Amino acid sequence: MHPATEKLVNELNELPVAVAACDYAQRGYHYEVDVAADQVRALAECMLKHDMYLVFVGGLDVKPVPRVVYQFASYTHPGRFVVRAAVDENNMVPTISDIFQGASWHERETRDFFGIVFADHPYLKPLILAEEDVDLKPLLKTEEALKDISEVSWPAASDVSSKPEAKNKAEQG
Amino acid sequence: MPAPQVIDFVYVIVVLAGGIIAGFAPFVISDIFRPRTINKKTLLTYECGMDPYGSAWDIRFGAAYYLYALIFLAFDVDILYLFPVAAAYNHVSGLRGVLEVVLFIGILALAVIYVWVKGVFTWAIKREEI
Amino acid sequence: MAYGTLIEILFYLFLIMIAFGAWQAVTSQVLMRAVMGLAMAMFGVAGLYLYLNSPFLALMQILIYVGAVCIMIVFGIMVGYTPKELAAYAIEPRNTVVSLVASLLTLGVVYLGLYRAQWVPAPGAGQGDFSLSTLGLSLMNRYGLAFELISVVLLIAIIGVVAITWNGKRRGLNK
Amino acid sequence: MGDQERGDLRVHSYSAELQARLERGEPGNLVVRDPGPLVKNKIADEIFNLCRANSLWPMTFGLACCAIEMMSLGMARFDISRFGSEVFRPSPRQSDLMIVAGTVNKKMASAVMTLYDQMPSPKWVIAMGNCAISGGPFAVKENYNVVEGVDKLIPVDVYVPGCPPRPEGLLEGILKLQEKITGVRHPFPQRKISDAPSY
Amino acid sequence: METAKEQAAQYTLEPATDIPKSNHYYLNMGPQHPSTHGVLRVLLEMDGEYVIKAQPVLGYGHRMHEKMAEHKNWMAFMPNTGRMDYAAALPFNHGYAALFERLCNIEVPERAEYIRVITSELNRLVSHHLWLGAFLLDLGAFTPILYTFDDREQVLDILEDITGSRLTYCYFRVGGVCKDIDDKFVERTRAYIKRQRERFKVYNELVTGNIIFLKRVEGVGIISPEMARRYGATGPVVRGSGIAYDIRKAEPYSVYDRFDFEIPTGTTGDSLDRYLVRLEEMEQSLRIIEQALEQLPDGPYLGKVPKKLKLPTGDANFAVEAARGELSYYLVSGGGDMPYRLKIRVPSYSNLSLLPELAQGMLIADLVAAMGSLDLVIPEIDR
Amino acid sequence: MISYNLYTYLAVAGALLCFGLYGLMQHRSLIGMLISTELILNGAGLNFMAFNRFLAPDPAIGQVFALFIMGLAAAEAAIAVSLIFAVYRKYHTSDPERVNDLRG
Amino acid sequence: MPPELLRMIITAVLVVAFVFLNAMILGYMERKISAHIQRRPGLMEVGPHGVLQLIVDGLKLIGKQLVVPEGSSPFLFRLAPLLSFAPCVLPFVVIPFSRKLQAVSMDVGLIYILAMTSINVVAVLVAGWASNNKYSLFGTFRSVAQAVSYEIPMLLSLLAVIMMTSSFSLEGIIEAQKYYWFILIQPVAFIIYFVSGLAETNRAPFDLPEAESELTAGFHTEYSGMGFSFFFLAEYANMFTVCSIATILFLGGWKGIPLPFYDYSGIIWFLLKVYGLLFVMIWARWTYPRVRFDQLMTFCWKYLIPFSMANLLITAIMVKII
Amino acid sequence: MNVKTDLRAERGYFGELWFGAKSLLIGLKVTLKALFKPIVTVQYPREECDITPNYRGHVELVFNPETGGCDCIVCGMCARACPSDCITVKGEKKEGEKGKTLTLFSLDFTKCSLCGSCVETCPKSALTYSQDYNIAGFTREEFHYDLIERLKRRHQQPLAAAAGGN
Ligand code: SF4
Ligand code: SF4
Ligand code: SF4
Repeated sequence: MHPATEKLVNELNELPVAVAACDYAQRGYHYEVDVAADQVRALAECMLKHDMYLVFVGGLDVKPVPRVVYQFASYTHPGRFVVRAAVDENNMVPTISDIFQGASWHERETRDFFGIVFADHPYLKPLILAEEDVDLKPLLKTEEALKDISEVSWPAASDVSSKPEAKNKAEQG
Repeated sequence: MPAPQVIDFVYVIVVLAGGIIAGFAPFVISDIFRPRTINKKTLLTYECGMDPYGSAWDIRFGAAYYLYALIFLAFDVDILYLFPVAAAYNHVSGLRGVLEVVLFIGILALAVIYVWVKGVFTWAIKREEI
Repeated sequence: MAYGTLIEILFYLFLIMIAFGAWQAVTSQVLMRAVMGLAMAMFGVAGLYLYLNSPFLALMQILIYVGAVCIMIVFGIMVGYTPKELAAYAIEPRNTVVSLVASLLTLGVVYLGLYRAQWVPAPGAGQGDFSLSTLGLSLMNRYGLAFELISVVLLIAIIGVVAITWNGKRRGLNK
Repeated sequence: MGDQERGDLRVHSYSAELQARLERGEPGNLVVRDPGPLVKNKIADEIFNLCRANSLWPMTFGLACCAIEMMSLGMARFDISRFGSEVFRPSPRQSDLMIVAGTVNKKMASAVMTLYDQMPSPKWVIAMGNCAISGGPFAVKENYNVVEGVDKLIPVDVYVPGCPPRPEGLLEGILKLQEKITGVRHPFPQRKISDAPSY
Repeated sequence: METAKEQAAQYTLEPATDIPKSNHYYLNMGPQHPSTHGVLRVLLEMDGEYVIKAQPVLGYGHRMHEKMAEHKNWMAFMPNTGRMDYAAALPFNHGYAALFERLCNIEVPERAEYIRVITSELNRLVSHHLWLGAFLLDLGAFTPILYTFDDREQVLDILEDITGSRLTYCYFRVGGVCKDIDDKFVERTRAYIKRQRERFKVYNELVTGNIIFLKRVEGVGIISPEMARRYGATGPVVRGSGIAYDIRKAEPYSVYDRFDFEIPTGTTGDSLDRYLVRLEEMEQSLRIIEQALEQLPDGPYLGKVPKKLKLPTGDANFAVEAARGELSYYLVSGGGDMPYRLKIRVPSYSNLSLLPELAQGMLIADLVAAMGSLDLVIPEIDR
Repeated sequence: MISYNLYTYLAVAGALLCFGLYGLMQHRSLIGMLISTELILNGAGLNFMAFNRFLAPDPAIGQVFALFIMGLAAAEAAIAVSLIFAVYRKYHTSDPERVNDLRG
Repeated sequence: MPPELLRMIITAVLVVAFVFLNAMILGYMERKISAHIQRRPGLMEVGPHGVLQLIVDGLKLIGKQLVVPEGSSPFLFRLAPLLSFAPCVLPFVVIPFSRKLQAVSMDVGLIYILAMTSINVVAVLVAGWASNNKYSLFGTFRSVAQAVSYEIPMLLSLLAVIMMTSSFSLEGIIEAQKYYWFILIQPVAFIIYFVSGLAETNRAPFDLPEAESELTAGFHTEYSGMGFSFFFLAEYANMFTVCSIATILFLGGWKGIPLPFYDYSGIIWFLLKVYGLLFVMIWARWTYPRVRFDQLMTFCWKYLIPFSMANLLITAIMVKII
Repeated sequence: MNVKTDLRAERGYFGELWFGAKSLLIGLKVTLKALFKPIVTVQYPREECDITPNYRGHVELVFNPETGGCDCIVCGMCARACPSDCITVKGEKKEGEKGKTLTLFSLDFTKCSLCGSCVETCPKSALTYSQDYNIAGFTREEFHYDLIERLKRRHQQPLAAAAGGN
């Protein structure tokens, strides 16, 4: 593990988030992080502090609540983080577009495709879709196709969750 | 009695008339044979396929263009004074001619220097403004 | 001479150009048209210079007025006015009458003066050499000082223009 | 244009009318008024058509992958200029031919129509690539955005299939269009390959 | 972080509510505009020649790739990958194929990996040629694009010979490639490398040293490393800013770790740097191809792949270095043979998202130059 | 021979003067006033030339004066336009009356 | 009808015909040369090697609809192409194609040409303003600012030659080059003149008013059919004028190795020289990128004008010393 | 590795002039040289450049000279594999033959993305790519091919068949 990553992981562990190291060869990223919606900003700031850049923000429509997936990586050392944040009861996640400005478009796009609202985003207008299609939300799954979060995650055996309570919190969110 | 050079300019006028006729004729021919389909947005001014925002006549451009044109105006007139001087340059006495022309161009150069020093010719990227 | 008439006709043409152009210039509410009118009048005047034996002056007239001043004014229009603002410049009727009367009065006075005065040509008038080099020579000899002076005037004009228009650090992005 | 007020500018939208047209799936009646030329003369028409066919100026209008092949056609290897069509005009006002090269989606559709409208007639359209013909690989069941064929928006004269078509295909399309305009296929005699000029 | 937030708010243009200041006006650049390379639309708030704000409006090339990925057999999505970034389709193929190899633990024969590297690098050259021409076209030079296209055609001939298409390749398969390369290919590629090295001289003479070109790009569109990071820019854009970040080195995939090549970086992060970086990258690609051709092993070109690939549940990510930067496929699978969700992180998306900040206060001509130097492929951004 | 008659030219010059005056009073915009002034100056130039042509022995005087008038007219136009620009920038309008309002 | 009038009309017809012919030749030249620079054949299919292409293009443009966009100023919009085309035929009246091939010989020939070419700017201004299109207006502003700025070095460099000849008459200037071409003693003036000429005629690398990548088509964005083609005719005519002035002032005009029919055969040399210069113009266009607007202006004011002033000063002094 | 930076040198007023003039002349030299080089164009309708035999045109049935027809067994694999649903295969059971006989093989080329799935999945290798690279037509229906018909036509016209298949 690269020392810089280690420091970051330590700092993340301070927050109420669940960090799990993963097998890079199988998954293509190093850490999986589960986070509740209210911790997203703290996490992003932490990432910014540790010289990570934002790879993407995307949505994932699962039961019980949709997730927002963030991916962070670093220019200088290997260390790819996949962060999954569950939306809160209002289908909202705080924006990180003021922390990573690149997130702005990703968030707008996620809003387009999933209808997930990013609280405090300065300009949450449709980016990819036209304004008429604001309610289209094309990537939402149909009822039959919708799966539970556990059905689309790796079997729990590989999860080495450092903070069970945080994980639970994330689940509830 | 009209001055002789007017005759030269009659030529000019006739050629100009020729030019106007030559410019007009294709328009007339074109008017006769061209199709005149009007689609829904044919008459809309072009703006990359979008409906334009407002009218172009609402645009006001920054100072830069005017400044160049304004400076040019004074400058151009200045230079035009040199025309008769240049034409008479051979007939004028040596020292006087040189002196006057040098002085004149010197004053002209002063203008360029002034404008240059003022920094009119540098267009900076205006990042810090915002 | 056959083109004596032609030349005469041309002269009328120039007169019409002046009249029409000047009329456009002063009455048109669309400033763009007014400038076009000015340009037209300037062309006409240039034509008259031709008849006054000075093709050089005629060409200068075109170069300076049409090629520079008119363009300048169009620039001025573009910076200062938008069509919406121009539409606001309705000419009030009272105003028209007053100015019409005033200018016609002036016209009358001027014409009266013109016809009263006795213009006596000086000996040798109109016979001189109107060529460019004579002009240049007198510009250098007799009017040498004026020649330099006009360049100073224009220099001051440039400095004035820059001083008025140019506000140093801000550029283009004036809000 | 005048009715457009600054207050309600929309950044991007397609009109309800377009939506309706898409649902009907027919090229809407775009022509508002067509009084026809003042004088209709057969000989003049023939002459003009001959000229038009041999001087098709396309508009620079690339939408997706196929646009690259359209560019290739203008480049040295294929060189569309031999037919006098290398004058790619950026302004629709000066172009005769709209090569719809690529996928048209709903958002783009109104722009395509506007541009087509803004071209002065006579004007022609080539639908290049499967996307422009029928939506191509994107004409799937769950399609929510791609217009399935540009002929639903504007009248298309020639279709050039492929994904993307080779530049020769597009060239063939242009020749076909010439055929359509003049009624004869390539009015100038075809030389045999052997007596093509050797440089 | 308040200031940053204010900044972020500033870079978004809201014409719906914002009545321009008296001497500002709005200008549409695109979607049909010669310098937006397709269907990007940039809404500009201008003051004279100066751009006050620039807001790219996306979606004119949106083709629902992510949606299609979810509704198709995983194999059936392969042609779509080549259509996202048509300028360099093979790296996109590569990422997608490798993603499933990673997820399902499929061995790829060595020869196939080499073929992938060679063709991907050739494709990178194709893409950079296209960019070079288009960039110079933006700057008003018409002739270079014909020269670069001429060179591009040489590569395309080689690639077409094995893949069957010129642009939107669908050549890689899970477990290898769909067609073997032959000696003719190797020969032609070698000849091409030789030719290309010579062509660089022409480019340098015609373009790089040209004073007009230099003046147009020097100091234009400076992206600081910090700014690049905030926006998540990758590829030549960050390398131009001096960050030596290249997935081929940072997270070596395929057989890239066996080659000796360098990551060119710039110093100031202006358009000139990005230009030079890309030119150098072309040279490095040639080097990689040369080495790969040297080392090319024998063997099968397509590994053993079960006829019906069953995806495990779980997620996986695969990042490759596409011609424009980091491309990552993030797949969430719920078993079965259809991806549950495929998020495609395309490089130009992030690279373009810094345009509003970059464009502030620029001259419109500089904006065109800066946009050209970002090397945008719009349907890739819109997906 | 109307073209060879001093009075023609004087009349034209006078007419230009009157046009200019009328315009000065009519136009409410600075630019319009500028245009009218140019007309007046032109009339003056024409006058000089006409006198020179028909009355004065030295052919250069009139031309020199007409030239100077042109120069001054140009300088005046330049300054006037730059003033308009400055006024516009300050008050965001170039309408003299509205400028007054804004100042008050 | 008096013979003089007949001569006038013949002149007019010839001049206008030449303007059209010149546009055709130049258009063909441009497209062929650019093609071969880019290693492609260029026009091939319309007529042998495409020689008829320009005629076909012209006819097509005649048969094309003319769109007057709404919101424009219709009268000025239609006037602009005429305003651009009509004056550009005028300089041809005084150009001495050969010793005897000159319609009118004028004392102030050079000033006349300069005055006539300056009208073109008005046409551009009217065209851009009347279109009510932002790109057009943009192009217009650039075009005008550029044309007026580059007129200064142009005039200054021409003045240097005038100082030596003390004559504005074109024949006089050609006569003065009996023994040597002025390009030999005034190379700086020639280069400055040529560069400003490029800028005056909006040719690349100074073709900012029509900068495709920025302004789509510049001031004639809205013009279709004939309107558009007249701007092109005017551009080509202006190019010819600029190059012929360069030929007359710096390259000895129609002077060359004497051929039979000396009085008339000079036209061969004259056209050779002019089209040689035009070739350079075309060649440069297909080589360089476009400069940026402020660079264009800066180049003019920081390099061309000081250099042309210095050149003029040196000339003024040298003429008196020698 | 840093890219070379000698282009950024501060050159001063005259240095700039000198550098610029030189670079412009070099540019002119390059284009002048190109002016006299031979052209690289393949003048398409008059000449034809050699299309590689691997070129992917639209899908075509392979002609089997032994049976005089095609090898298709109407298994439908290709239709299923096609991501854009452009293939429709129909067959019917005929007396005295094992398996089905092909009665309809229609291809909607306007939706095809030339991915090659069909060709690769066909168990009998009954499909291949054609070499038609220059097709264009006036309607979109022209590209809804009936491949059996095409096969028959090709078979009847050996010359065209030679050009079409490989
Ligand atoms: S037809 Fe194919 S190549 Fe053309 S735009 Fe559509 S997907 Fe791209
Ligand atoms: S090539 Fe692909 S898209 Fe085309 S028919 Fe075959 S499977 Fe379908
Ligand atoms: S896969 Fe082959 S054998 Fe099966 S139906 Fe298709 S063509 Fe026939």
